[in-house]
Amino acid sequence: MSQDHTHNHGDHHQQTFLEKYIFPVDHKRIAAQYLTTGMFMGLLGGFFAYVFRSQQAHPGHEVPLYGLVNANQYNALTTSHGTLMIFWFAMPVLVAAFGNFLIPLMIGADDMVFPRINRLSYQIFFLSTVILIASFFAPGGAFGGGWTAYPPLSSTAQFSTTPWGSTMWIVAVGLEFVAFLLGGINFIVTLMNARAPGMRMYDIPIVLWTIVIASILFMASVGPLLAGAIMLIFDQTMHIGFYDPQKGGDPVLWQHLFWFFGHPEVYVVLLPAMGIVAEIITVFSRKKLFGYRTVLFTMFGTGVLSFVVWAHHQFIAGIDPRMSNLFTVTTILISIPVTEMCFVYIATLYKGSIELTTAMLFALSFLAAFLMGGVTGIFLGASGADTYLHDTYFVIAHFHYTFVPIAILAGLAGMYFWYPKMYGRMMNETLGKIHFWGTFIPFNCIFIPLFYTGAAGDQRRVYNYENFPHTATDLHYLRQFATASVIVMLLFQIPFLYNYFVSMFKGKIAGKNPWQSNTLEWVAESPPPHGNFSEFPNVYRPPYEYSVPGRDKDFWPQNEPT
Amino acid sequence: MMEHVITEASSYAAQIDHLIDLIFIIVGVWFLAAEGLLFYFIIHYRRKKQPQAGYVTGERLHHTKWIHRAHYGVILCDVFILYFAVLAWHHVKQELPEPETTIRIVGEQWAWKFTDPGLDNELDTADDVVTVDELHLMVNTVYNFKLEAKDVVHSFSVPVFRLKQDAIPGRVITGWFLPTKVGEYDIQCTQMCGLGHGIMGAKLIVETKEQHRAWLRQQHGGSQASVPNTNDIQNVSQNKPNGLFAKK
Amino acid sequence: MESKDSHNQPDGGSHHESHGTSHYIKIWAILTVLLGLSICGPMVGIRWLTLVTAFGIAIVKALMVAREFMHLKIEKRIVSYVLLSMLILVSIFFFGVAPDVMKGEGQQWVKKYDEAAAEAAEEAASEHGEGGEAAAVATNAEPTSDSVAEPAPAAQASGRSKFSKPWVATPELVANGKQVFQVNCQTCHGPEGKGNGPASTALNPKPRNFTAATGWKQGRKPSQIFHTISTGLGGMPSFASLSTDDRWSVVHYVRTLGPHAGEKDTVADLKKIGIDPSKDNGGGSADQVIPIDLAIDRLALESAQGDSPKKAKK
Amino acid sequence: MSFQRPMATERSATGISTCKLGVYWVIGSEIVIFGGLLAAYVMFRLAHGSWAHESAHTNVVAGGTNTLVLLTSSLFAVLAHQAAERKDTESAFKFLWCTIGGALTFLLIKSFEWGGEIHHGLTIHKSLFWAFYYTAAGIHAAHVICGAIIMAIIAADVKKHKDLQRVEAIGLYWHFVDIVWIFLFPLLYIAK
Repeated sequence: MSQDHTHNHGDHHQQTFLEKYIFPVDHKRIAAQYLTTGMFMGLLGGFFAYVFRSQQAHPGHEVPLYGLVNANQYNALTTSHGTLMIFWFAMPVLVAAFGNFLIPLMIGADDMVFPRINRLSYQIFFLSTVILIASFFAPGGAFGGGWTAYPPLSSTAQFSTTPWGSTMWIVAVGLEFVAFLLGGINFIVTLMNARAPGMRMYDIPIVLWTIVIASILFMASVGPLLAGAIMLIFDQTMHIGFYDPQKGGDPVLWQHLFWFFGHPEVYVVLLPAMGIVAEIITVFSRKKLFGYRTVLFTMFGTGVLSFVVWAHHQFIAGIDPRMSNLFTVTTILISIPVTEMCFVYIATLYKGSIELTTAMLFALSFLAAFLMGGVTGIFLGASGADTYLHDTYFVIAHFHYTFVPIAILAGLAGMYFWYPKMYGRMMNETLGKIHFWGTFIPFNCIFIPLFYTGAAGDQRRVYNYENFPHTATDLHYLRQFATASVIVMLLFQIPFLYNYFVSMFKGKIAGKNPWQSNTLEWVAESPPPHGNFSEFPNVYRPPYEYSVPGRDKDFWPQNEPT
Repeated sequence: MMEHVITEASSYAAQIDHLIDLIFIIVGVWFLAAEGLLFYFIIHYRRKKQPQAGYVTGERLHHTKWIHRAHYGVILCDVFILYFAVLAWHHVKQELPEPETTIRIVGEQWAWKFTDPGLDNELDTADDVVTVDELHLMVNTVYNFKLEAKDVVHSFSVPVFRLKQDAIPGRVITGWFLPTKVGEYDIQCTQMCGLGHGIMGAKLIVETKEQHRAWLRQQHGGSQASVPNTNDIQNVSQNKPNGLFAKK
Repeated sequence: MESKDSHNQPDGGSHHESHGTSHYIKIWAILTVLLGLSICGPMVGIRWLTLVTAFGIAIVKALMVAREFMHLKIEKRIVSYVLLSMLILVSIFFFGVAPDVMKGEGQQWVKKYDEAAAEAAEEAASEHGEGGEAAAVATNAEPTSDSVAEPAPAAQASGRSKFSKPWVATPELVANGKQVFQVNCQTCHGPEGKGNGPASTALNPKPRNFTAATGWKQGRKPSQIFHTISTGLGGMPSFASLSTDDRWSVVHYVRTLGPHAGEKDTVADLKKIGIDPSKDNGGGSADQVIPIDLAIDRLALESAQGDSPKKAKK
Repeated sequence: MSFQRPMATERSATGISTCKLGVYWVIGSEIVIFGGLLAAYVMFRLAHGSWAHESAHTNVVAGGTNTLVLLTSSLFAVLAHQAAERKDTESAFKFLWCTIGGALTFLLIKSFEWGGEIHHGLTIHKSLFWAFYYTAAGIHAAHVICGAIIMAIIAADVKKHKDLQRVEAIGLYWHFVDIVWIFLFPLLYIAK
């Protein structure tokens, strides 16, 4: 559909600045665009976190760099923090940026199969970003109804007091979905069709599998929510009442529409992170991935299961209690494939020769932290325990122990690992290690206390606990400690940004394959030119053939003829 | 353990706490085991000690059997947890005990309105006592509550009861609790409900039957405002433009 | 995903040669006949037959189009699997959601505005010509707050008020006002209206202190306060959703909190907010039995205006 | 700006041409979008008996004619595809425009239909049934419009003997739009 114009493969190198950087069709440029936008939005989301955490630690005080936070702004900030971090940080970085950058390189192709659909997808995404940020300056302020946007609060201006904000929010989210639908179709078709000669199913690096499975999950789950978003917009603008009980609608419908998408969404971001980690731990422990097929099938299993667990977000949200029993069973069952994945990754280290580079540190810290997120999920998946823990800070801590490893730890691991390929230069390891410890330790300091305050009864989205004198008042120092840790964690991102931007020009030259890795992207120049490969590689073996006995080198690139 | 974190003030609080403790122990063991193994490998197989890595495909049975065994353990624990989870759920949410008293709880932006059946112990009679943001309960009495929301979704949460239930506009949700400890506690709204969500708390006062009766009498003696006549019920129930179209 | 790798572009499906134009036209003819059947189906008037002709035939037609026109029957199987799994997902969604959305009641929950109730209200309304009256009657007949569809608001919000002259303070109004105040106002303005409610800590500008005589931006005459409540001011949203009576009640209650008795309305003041004091109900009620859409537009407008001055992040 | 199609687009590891595969995935995602909407509609429909009376006011004749129009246009689409495979661009071009004609007729009839209904006060505000009626049919109509536009572009290319494989691609999309209507018709019109 996207292709017309000529068929001739002339040289790709006369492009104006505009074509190269502003409206590129080259997958690497688009990846860079997604990465930059995603990192910016991530920092913005981090700033929001700092603001509302400060308000909570010292209610009613001026927040440095922001000022006084009133209830409406607090809600807007928490809501935007959630929305930004998931839809504008985790997805662009993990799925879009790494997907765009890695897929064509790792399958030995010169670009995505639909380059201009790819470009369109970023442009729509950018538009959605602009709308979301603009909503902060709209009359009434940004939407503050929680990132789940339950109606009637989200559907009725007079309840939410943000007539513009809520509509702009849902429009932005809708556009973002469309952008990732286009991107996803591109990823899937590219991996299915454009693989290098000789690359069979089991020769595809895990990270590509995960990104494509994630895209399929996203595509399959987002449809109902898109329809629901249209209905919500109609409710907001024309007062139709799809979600209004007095007009025969039903608020619970939205909750189902949202979570039918919302739960697979968790795996949409989890799987790429898992894939990135798989690449890194195999390279830096010089080991074959433990049971490639097992990993692959567990990932499919997780994907399929993730479609039948959504209502565990609604146990106490007014759904029929009998359904809860069904969904609690499926939810607990999902622990099986997930533990499988963790075990397999740990087993991959067995008999390895582990080199603790920054990338490896981040990858391993992902495993360590994600285990925590996984096990605490059992508390919330078990309906009986959820009756108490639901919507407390225990939940917050739980899903931050999944999302922070996913989006931040794994994301950074990927950046450190592929940076040489992206920019042709190495990052500074010392700064990297400082950045790692300065990120990982504060992260735990933020959320372990919150598990405790949550268990003690702190509920979410409260801007001032002085109104709940009997709720964990004696634990207020923990809330303050968590806030302090947030600030530390944010400050430790400065060395990273310095490292990231300075190394582009000052870092030492990387060469084609600095990590001695097997996969095809390391065959290309770094950074790869437009068109990626001087001659297109053929594939002769699976991607993780490290330390094969009887070879002098401990790695064996996929494209090396036997 | 949970009871040291927060008071148990209802009949089923203990059951839920035990469930949480149980899960805590089970997953705690697994968690420590997994982390222990992870760190053992990281330290034991680091480059210095292990310059040359082994070649393990992980496709062979004598390797995979370890993961399989671990899995049988996981599945066993899952079943165990599920059993107690569903048990607790069924007790708290599914089977209603015969109520001694039934109260109505209405959430609206941003206050809780409680209707106590009053001395005749029947709702919607002249002697109902309507209170705002203050719930008086008799200790050791089986309560049913009819939970409603007037405008947006709220969530009625009493941490010390381990009770939490969303109030959905257009639905009447019935639940129960049995207060076991006299005292003053917090009632929270745990579902985002707009500007005032952060202050939508209420005071829960669990008192002896005598104190409660005394309080009811004093209410009748007291302010006219809290004695609802049917008109007042209508008035405060007119919080939606959509009310316009109930009839079409 | 197929693991075979052929690298020549498959020649635009030469495998379609089997179908001539005639074949497609035949399919089309069959589809048209089926369409005719499905339209005639309901005319027989048997419910189950209608369902069969409507949906059974729809499925058959869809399958034919998919197989013959989209060539799914000769396409690689994976495509059919993909499309099929999407359909399965939709059905999973349906069966997961139906127990809550489709049913009128379930274990320990019941919908207030289910079909039966609504129809009952319709009956009541159609019997008495006046919607509002009828509704009011219905509600009085059954005063529980989970009564049918609460039609009373229709009466109230469309200006049909219980009180003949709500802008004139009466003890009844004040008492009612106190309760409405407790529910809607005191979280910000505080129990005694000192502007020190729990919410006030984080509000900026601070809520009005009703006990003081100064600082009333839009004045403290009844009409002026009524206007402020209806349209909102600064950080305060519009409370137009409250019935006119409730808003007036709050006005009178608020005025009892401080030294405001001196501030009286002139006829002009009342006219300014569209009330003609010479008539009962401010002449409102008669022409205020307005069409639904008009009313809703007005409410939307009011609340929008009320919210607009709210301050967002700088 | 000049655009060279990457070599990746020419590869076909699955044996399905890239452009067709893309369209199939688009259709896949569309299925879930319409599926979610219609699932919601069916739930409400079964919950509200009164909607039967509402749907009695829909214009079955217009709906039926539209179904026929779409079926016919689908026929033209597949004929265009057949012609494109014969590299017979003339008739492919002709058939594509017949399909677009079908789309326009469909939209024309629908606008008359809606005009009449709105004139009789059956607006989107009348009740939730009509809300769904306009939403579902509206989204479908949007798809018809997009399809027609894309088809016009492709027809222009076909005239220039360019990218004949896309005739089949747009045809697939068109058949899907047709199938959606095949289900909308009984759901909104004839199921009383």
